[in-house]
Amino acid sequence: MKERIITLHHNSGKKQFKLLKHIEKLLGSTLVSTENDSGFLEEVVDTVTTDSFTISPVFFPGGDIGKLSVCGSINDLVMTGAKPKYITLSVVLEEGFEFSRLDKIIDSIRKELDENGVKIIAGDTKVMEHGALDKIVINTTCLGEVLYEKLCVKRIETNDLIIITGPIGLHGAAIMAERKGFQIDFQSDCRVLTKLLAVIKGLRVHAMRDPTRGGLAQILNEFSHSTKRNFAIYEDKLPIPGGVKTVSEILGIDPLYLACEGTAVIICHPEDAQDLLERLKNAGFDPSTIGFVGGIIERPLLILKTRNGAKRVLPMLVEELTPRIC
Amino acid sequence: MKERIITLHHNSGKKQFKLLKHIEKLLGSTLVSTENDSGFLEEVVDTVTTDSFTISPVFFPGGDIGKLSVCGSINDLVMTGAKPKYITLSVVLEEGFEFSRLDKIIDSIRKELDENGVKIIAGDTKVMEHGALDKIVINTTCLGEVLYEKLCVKRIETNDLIIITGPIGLHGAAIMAERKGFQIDFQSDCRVLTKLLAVIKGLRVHAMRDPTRGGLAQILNEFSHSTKRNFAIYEDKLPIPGGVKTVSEILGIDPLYLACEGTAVIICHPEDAQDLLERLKNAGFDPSTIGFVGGIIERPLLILKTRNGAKRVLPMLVEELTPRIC
Amino acid sequence: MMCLAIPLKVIKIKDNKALVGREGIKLEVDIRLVPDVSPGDFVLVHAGFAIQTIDTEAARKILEIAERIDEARGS
Amino acid sequence: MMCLAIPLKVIKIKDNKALVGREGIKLEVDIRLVPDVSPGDFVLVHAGFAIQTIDTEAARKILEIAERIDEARGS
Amino acid sequence: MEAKKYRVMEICGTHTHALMRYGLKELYSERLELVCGPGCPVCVTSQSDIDRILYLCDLGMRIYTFGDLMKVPGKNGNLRERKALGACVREVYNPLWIVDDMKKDPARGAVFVAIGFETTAPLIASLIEEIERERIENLYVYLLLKLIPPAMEALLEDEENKLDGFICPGHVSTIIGERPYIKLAEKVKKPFVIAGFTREELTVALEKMSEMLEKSAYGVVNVYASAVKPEGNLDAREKIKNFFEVTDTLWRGLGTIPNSGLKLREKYRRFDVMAHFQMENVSSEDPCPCGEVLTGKIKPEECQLFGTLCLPETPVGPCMVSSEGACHASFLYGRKGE
Amino acid sequence: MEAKKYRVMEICGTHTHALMRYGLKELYSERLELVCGPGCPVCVTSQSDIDRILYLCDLGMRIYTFGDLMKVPGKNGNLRERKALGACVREVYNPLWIVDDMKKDPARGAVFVAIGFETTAPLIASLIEEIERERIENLYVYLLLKLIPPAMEALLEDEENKLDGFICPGHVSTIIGERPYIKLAEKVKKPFVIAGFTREELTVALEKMSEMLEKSAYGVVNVYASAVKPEGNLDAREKIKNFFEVTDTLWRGLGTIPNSGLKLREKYRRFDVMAHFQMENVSSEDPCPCGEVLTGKIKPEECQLFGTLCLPETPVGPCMVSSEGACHASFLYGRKGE
Ligand code: SF4
Ligand code: SF4
Ligand SMILES: [Mg+2]
Ligand SMILES: [Mg+2]
Ligand SMILES: [Mg+2]
Ligand SMILES: [Mg+2]
Ligand SMILES: [Mg+2]
Ligand SMILES: [Mg+2]
Ligand SMILES: [Mg+2]
Ligand SMILES: [Mg+2]
Ligand SMILES: [Mg+2]
Ligand SMILES: [Mg+2]
Repeated sequence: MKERIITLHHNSGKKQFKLLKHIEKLLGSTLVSTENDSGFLEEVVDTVTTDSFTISPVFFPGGDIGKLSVCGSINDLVMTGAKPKYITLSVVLEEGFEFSRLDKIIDSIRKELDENGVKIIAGDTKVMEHGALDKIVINTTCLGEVLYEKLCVKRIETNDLIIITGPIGLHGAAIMAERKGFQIDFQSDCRVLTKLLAVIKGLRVHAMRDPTRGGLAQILNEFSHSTKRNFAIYEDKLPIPGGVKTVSEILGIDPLYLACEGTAVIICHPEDAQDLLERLKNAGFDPSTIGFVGGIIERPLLILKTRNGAKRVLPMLVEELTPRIC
Repeated sequence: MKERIITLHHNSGKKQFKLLKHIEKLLGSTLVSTENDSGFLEEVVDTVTTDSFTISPVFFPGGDIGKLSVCGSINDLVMTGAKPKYITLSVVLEEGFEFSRLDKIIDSIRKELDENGVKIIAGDTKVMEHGALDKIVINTTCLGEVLYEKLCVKRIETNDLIIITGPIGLHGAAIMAERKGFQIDFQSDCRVLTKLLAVIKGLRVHAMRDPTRGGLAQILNEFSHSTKRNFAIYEDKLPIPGGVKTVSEILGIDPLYLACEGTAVIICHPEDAQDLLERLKNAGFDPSTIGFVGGIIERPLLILKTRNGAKRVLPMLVEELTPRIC
Repeated sequence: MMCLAIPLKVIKIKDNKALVGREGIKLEVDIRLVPDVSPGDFVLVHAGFAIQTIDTEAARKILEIAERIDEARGS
Repeated sequence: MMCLAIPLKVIKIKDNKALVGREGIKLEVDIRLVPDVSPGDFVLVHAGFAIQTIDTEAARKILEIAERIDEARGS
Repeated sequence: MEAKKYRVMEICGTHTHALMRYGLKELYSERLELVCGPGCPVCVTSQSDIDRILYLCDLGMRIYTFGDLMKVPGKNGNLRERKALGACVREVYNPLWIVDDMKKDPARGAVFVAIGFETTAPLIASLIEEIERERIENLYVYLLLKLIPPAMEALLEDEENKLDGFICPGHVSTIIGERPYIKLAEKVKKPFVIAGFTREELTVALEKMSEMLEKSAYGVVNVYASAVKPEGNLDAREKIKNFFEVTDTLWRGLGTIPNSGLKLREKYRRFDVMAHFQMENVSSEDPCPCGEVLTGKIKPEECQLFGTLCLPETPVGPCMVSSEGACHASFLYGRKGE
Repeated sequence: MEAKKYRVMEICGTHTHALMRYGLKELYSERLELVCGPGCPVCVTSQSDIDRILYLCDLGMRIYTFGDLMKVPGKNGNLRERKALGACVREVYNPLWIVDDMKKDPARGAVFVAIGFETTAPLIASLIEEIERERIENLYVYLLLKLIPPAMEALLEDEENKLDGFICPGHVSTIIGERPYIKLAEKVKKPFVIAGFTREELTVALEKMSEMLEKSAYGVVNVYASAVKPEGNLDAREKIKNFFEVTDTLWRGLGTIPNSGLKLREKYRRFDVMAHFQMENVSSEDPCPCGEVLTGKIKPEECQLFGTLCLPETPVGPCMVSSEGACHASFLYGRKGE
């Protein structure tokens, strides 16, 4: 009998075993070995990142929570200059979740992993009572090997350029639009950024970061905070797609705080920037130079230079982005 | 201003940053470096395990979800014969969760990690809307180095003895009792089992497993399933504490399916068993030999030999354990 | 029968409720069905209610008889 | 003012509702406050309601004036 | 030479389990053929009743139930699945907990599925007592209380059954005492032994039963005197009498047995969910073979579905669901390993 | 020689933001002192109203609200925190969504906090229209609808204020048209410019304002003719008239202003939460300095709490909460870096 939904029984004994086997079959990998409680690494790893993913809706234009949770952790490693090799996968489900939907999510995961040659090394499933969880949470922990040891925020210098590898805010705007029932003609940018590892080779790239939650403004604020430097970006150089702008305007939110899930911000020595831009284009990205790094200062800020030359501080958000009417 | 509760704002920007810093301060470790998106390993690791933890109640006699989620993953590595070195920590919180409770949980985590010399290598926090999660889910991924390569279910042989390092069912019974409002005079056995690594050195220990969810009956069924052997245990040799028996009888559940969280089942060559038992006692455990491994068979079973010589099959559970009246 | 019940000792009584226990486990049960129960008595507990007091002497006797049967059988 | 509103183009009308949009984004809004609106018109949308139709000619004129001011200022 | 083998029914599901668990069925198999009876309240609940409970659940009412009933399939799904999909289904250990729960979190309408035999009936009476006292007007009971002696009588009257004796249910007897069996024993001239649940109590009971059968003795012997008084529990019986009256009731597998169920007295009828909902159209046929098992006519292993389509994880009949059920017990203890 | 500097109020919060965002306040600072007005419905809501909304929430009622109001502190907490602790508080973008939500998930009692100016009033009227049509009898509105021209009049009458002109709110004007300002302009003989929100529209408006002030011209100039017709939106005005009548209302910082609010007409009074709850005792004093900012008497930076105790993450007054609020805007745009 093919089961239709996840039940609490999948937490214990025979059914948990079956659920694990079911997922393993879809993945083509072992989550929990029947021989040992943990998985064994065959390649060297020296860096690790972890993230838990919750998103509503679970399926969105351009991806689903499965794809997102693989891309999220892989990208965090790539941003560190490391090659992702292994990943763990822990899926927490609400009972009542349909197997058909789980299967789609697992399929997205498999696809991303296969394409990137990242292997599942350990896994876990848990089921929570209906009402104790909103559908699904996925945790991934990604392990890899550092290729670029010098990639580190500490190396950022005055006059470094800020380059973004693609459009701003697609993921966040797609999610917002989906929640409000808007029809959109764009998708989340959710995808892995492993290609960047080859792109930056030999260039004086000082730091990379994926502007996920909190968007561009958030991560540039973090850079600014940890380097004690002002960061400046030019309003008219920001590649904000028209659709993202429109969604933002309708809902009264600032697109600079909307998440990207397949776009990186690269801080690069100005002399290598042209080279980097060209290589990015050749690798299929659509990059722009959006600003520069200032000198060291006591109370550093992220500054937006507007079209008519005015300046505006972009602080870290203190609230969730919510639609406004006024 | 000291905040009292977690809010959705802790998901984005400034407050997320503060929440991370708050937890890092309590832990004395970095969860997310301000310099890089991932953490760097300094010691060799070659094995990994992951688990997400949900438990109700979050605080229980003998521990809390923090301690549980550290012990759970550390023990999974220990069972593999590996020394745990690093752990990742991902905390998903429901908004409204009190900081005072979070602080206690983080403190339990720190305490376990410090005592075991396990370092936090990466971390993450997420907040879900009130009602979208029942309080808290924690994921830990533990990384370590294999000390005993030969420890593997595959090595189990006919006539191996089944040894348990301590009492059966304390964790599961404590949780059940707590939920039903019973007063109990025992606690969950929740604790790390790293001491076992020294204990088994040089002995022909073929496999170890911690009988967590599903209890003793579940893991012996798994052993039986993957070795294609019958496993037999003696009812009158099972160290089931009186309190666990009583709770089980009142609620109409079988204690052999109740979880342990600080007890291991060890499958050992019969000639080394005596030695193992003595070493276990010296290390502070209270071990018993509870059964033996049978020969290879097509449809293997876990068999309980009762006091009066009758046999009873202990299948894998197909349901959650719930109290019965009939 | 189908009706799971187990014997527990009465520790304390307050109105309709008694604290009962065994082996360090204590719980509250309703005693409206055995109003004459006293601390020290054993009661049979079913779904949170005491449904009968237990005659420990009778219980002991059965144990003795069983022992004799086992002996006779040689088991 | 305090009342966030943005101009969107009417694509399709059905009863009290219109599909409006811009830059590939489409959403449904209530048009009971601008009953005479037709496809092709621009409307000002506030909290899911169209609250006024937009005179694009007037809008264009303001842009021109602004341009002249900017030029005069040399910015 | 083979001695005559007597056919004895242990009516109580917990007895079935204990007898198998302690290996006593096997031990006595030369002298006694011990057959399972309808002694599990979940097993004798008809599928139509399950359908109606699911119907009330689908209306949006909150369902309170003992855990045992959660997985019994109706025509279409079970309560466990409804809960997984978001219906409000709450498991109950002590029925009085419902009163607290309703006070803390009042529902628009809530139903307690009051399943059980004489053992549980006084608890349900106490619940009604409390909901009246607390003036909770939107909690109703779905009464599924059944009485054991009338079912025993029906089984004895069944020609096919040829029972030589009964192991009487220990905890039902705790409430009703010895008398109802005495009347029956005199009528049918067969031995009735009231047994407890430990290995020792059951050993004594089987020994006594063999002895009586061999001597062709009849009557009632109580080897569970520690808990079963001749008159049972008078307070509990009083409580039952005050709240309920006897009525004909449908048993899965046994059909309608006269005077074998309880209904609320007129004074409390408003607490009966049946006083508020018309559910005659909600019904289905019981999937067939379970009745044969419940009446001891076939052994679980003899059911065609047993162990194939009908498994603990995909039960067809309630006897495979309930851990008290005869089929579940046979499935669990039937496989011996090697 | 320094030219005379005129004191002009942009009453609308979105204007405040846009003027700062485009750097126009700075650009025109030699000719115009642009002061913020009470033009954010969140900012002018008194703390007592917030207290009452929290009171209703604590009673267990479901609260529907525009997101803007979630973080405004009452005497004791705010809606955002109540929601985090499990209260039923739902954010609304389009008020009509409430009708669908109530149909899908009916509450025992629900309150929509209908905050806004003339722009939002016709939407609230439409909501009442729909809840009446759908016969939803347990959804009430907490009316916080205010009118701009009476507030402008009060500000002009305030001796301390000495305003030389007004930038009139674009979207309020969309509904009410030019006429209400014309009456005012004639009375006070000062310039009123109706402005849109783009850099271009605001540039033209400020240019026009300077020009008029320098010429000592008065009257109303509409540089937002694309959206503001002389008569406004007649359909919307009709809707307002049908559902509401004018009433005196309390503004945070401005006190009670005659005829500056809307209440439901008798026919619809049953939808007003005030018709069902007595909340006179639920009230508190507005924490002091915000009123001074709202009336343009002090600049946000001049408030003692600004940037110290009162920050976007720990707002004391609503002007720091709402992203439309003058204090929030000053905090955001005030820091220039280097
Ligand atoms: S095996 Fe299943 S279908 Fe057959 S009698 Fe038993 S419960 Fe009914
Ligand atoms: S800074 Fe805060 S307290 Fe001061 S006026 Fe502004 S909002 Fe009010
Ligand atoms: Mg990460
Ligand atoms: Mg991340
Ligand atoms: Mg990142
Ligand atoms: Mg696991
Ligand atoms: Mg849900
Ligand atoms: Mg694990
Ligand atoms: Mg584990
Ligand atoms: Mg384990
Ligand atoms: Mg993270
Ligand atoms: Mg909760």
